[in-house]
Amino acid sequence: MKSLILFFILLCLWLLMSGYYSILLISLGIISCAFCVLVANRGKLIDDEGLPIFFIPRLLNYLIWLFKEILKSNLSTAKVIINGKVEPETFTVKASQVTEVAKVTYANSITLTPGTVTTKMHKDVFEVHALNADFGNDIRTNEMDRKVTWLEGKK
Amino acid sequence: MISSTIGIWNYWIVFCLMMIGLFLVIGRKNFLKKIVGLTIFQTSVFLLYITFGKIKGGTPPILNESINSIYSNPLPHVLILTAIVVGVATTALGLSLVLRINSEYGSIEEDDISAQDLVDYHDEIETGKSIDLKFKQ
Amino acid sequence: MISELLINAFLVTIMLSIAIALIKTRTVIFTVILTSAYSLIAALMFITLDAVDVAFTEASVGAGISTILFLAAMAYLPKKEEESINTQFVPALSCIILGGILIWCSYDLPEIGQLTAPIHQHIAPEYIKGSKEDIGIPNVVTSVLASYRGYDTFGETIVVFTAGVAVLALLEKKNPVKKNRSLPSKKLKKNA
Amino acid sequence: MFLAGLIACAITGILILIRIILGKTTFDRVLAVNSLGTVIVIGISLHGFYSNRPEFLDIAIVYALINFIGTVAVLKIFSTGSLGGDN
Amino acid sequence: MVLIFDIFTGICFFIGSLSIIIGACGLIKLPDVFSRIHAAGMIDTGGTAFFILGMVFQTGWSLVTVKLILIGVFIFFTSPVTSHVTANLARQKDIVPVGKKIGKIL
Amino acid sequence: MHNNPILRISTKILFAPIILFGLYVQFHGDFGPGGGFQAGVIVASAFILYSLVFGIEAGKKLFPSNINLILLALGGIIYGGVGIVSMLLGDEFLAYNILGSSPQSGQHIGILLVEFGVGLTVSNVMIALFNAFADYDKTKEK
Repeated sequence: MKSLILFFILLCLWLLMSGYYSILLISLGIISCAFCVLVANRGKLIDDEGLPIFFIPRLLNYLIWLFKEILKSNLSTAKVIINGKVEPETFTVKASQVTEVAKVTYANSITLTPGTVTTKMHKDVFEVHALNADFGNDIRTNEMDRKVTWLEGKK
Repeated sequence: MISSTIGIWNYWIVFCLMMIGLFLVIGRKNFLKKIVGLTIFQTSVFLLYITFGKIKGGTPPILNESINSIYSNPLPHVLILTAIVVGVATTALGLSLVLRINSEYGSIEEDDISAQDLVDYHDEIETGKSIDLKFKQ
Repeated sequence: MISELLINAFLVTIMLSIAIALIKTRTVIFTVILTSAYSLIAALMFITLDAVDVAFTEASVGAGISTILFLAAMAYLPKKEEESINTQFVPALSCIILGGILIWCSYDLPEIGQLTAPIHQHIAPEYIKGSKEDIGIPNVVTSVLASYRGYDTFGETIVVFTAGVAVLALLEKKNPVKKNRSLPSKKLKKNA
Repeated sequence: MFLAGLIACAITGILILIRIILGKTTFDRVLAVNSLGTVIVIGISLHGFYSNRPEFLDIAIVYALINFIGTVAVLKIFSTGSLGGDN
Repeated sequence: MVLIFDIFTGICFFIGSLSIIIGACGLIKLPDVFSRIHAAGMIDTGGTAFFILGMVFQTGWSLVTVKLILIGVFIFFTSPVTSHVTANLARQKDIVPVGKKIGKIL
Repeated sequence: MHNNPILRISTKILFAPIILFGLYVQFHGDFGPGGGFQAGVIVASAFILYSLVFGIEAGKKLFPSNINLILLALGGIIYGGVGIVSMLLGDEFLAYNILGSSPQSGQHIGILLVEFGVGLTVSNVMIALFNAFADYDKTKEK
């Protein structure tokens, strides 16, 4: 079932990238996608971690929110760099997600917003390095944690 | 003056890169550095070839109906494309030779290795075994 | 069209600065990182010189696989380069003299990008025309590579194959030479 | 417009190069080379538009890919000492 | 219509250029590895996002756009991974970040 | 490094698209930049990434080295085989015109097959090189 979904995703990718729709190239594309699925299956890569489909229904909403956050933190990071007032701090936060993928998504979201970076992961405790107290407070309010848990949709 | 200087500036820098590569090969005693020097020398030769193929105001040699300008010369591209892949294969061969030398002599510095060989040689003279005999074994 | 040449001149100067840094350094890992950066900029340089296929190859082979192979070999080698005892004066002098001669000769080379240069007159126009009419594929480089110069590419493929087999043979576990060859130098060291 | 973007990329490239050559720890250098790769990806895309042939964006994708794999390889050397180890 | 798109592209390129240049300045100026990662993150997110947005305005809707979006997705996917792994290894090799520590640290 | 979840999950997600992209470059070498040499390296880099993250043993389980060695030779054989087939059909070595119904389609088929042979050889050589270098200390002990 998951292999079939991966196959269709890859086929869409091929058709979007290709731009030439002759019979030869489309059949080559189908063979290529089948080969990819075969190899991925052999390497045991097609599971909940390799193909997190349960994210898809709420993904767009989350991404828009994430982009807004990235924009805001880019602006404040630029201010910090220009002013030169750097007071880094290190602290730990607790993630409330169930699956590993959602935790990774949370950690990646923290890293993706400039000004905060996840330095260590140990089960559900993350060590975060922040450029300033403001960035640290943003993470410590747990808004992002709640958003990712909502994205996961398992609670 | 300035435009003519810029017209051959690439050649000058390419020759400088070439000489830096050559210097790393002949001046340094470390084998890994020698291979890095060889890589630099190779890349500078590639740059020289590709620079010859460029035409001012040309486009890459991939034909397109809607563009009617000059295409750059495709011949150097073909030569260099295969040369890059062969280059990495020879680099790998060199690296594997360096690994073997390291496991035989315990060092990859040229001075150490020639000193060990010298010790070897004198040892042979003392024990009376000729070099030819040893290679036959 | 002077901007094209200016971009080239700028990139090539950056490459020179990286190469000078390469001469200065003595640690192996920094050498490998600098070589990687050098290849990355060389690939960008190839794009500005209209050689997209070459840039593709350089980006994937030169910057990717080459770096990984250097790293893999580096793991078993000494991490620092020793300062050599001998003076490096003679090699440096000969390199400078040779470079000077080459730069002096470069005044005879045609300026970059001139349509009237001899290289553009001989066979390239026929290939560009023939690629469309005889072979019917738009990428001239591929058609020259696989069709017009098919023998050449066949040879190159065999060279890559041979190099791969040679590396596999060299790094194989058993080594008959080592068994026969008793290293007197090591014995000497042990005795001493 | 595209030329202005390219000039910005060039300035960024020089600044990052200074960091590569100055860099104290190796992690600084790895980070800087990674950033240099990102800037060059932007530069390749911009140059495609600048020379009116934007269909060659495949190279930029390859570039981003190789950049990622190279960084992972360098970091693996640091964590385990060899590329073959199983952590 | 073309003019409007050109203006949008110009604005995007301007913001993108500012963001990559400030990021590179930060890469030189900030005190230690962990702080520099934030500056590198600025180049990876702000810079690429705005430059790609600007180029999308120029192409309209075509196959080139798909590839541009693919580049963007790829960089957004791999940038946090490399940043995190770099920071993680720097911590493992006992490089202690500058600044204060709040609470218990792993 | 597979006990780092971020790296592991991103490798799992990226593995299939990288191979697909490599094959895309392989088969679109006629229309844009690309071809056998580049595609071989990209496909090999996907396997190298897998070996880096999950360890060399897992990489060898995914792609056994005896299959690797067979495919290594097969690429060259395909290239030479195209030449010999065109010879058997009554033309010169590596003259593709005879392979199809018209000269142009013959050239197209010939170039596709030849590029495939190149890609097969290059990708397998690169994987074999990586395995040989990464496995060096283990082979030395035996």
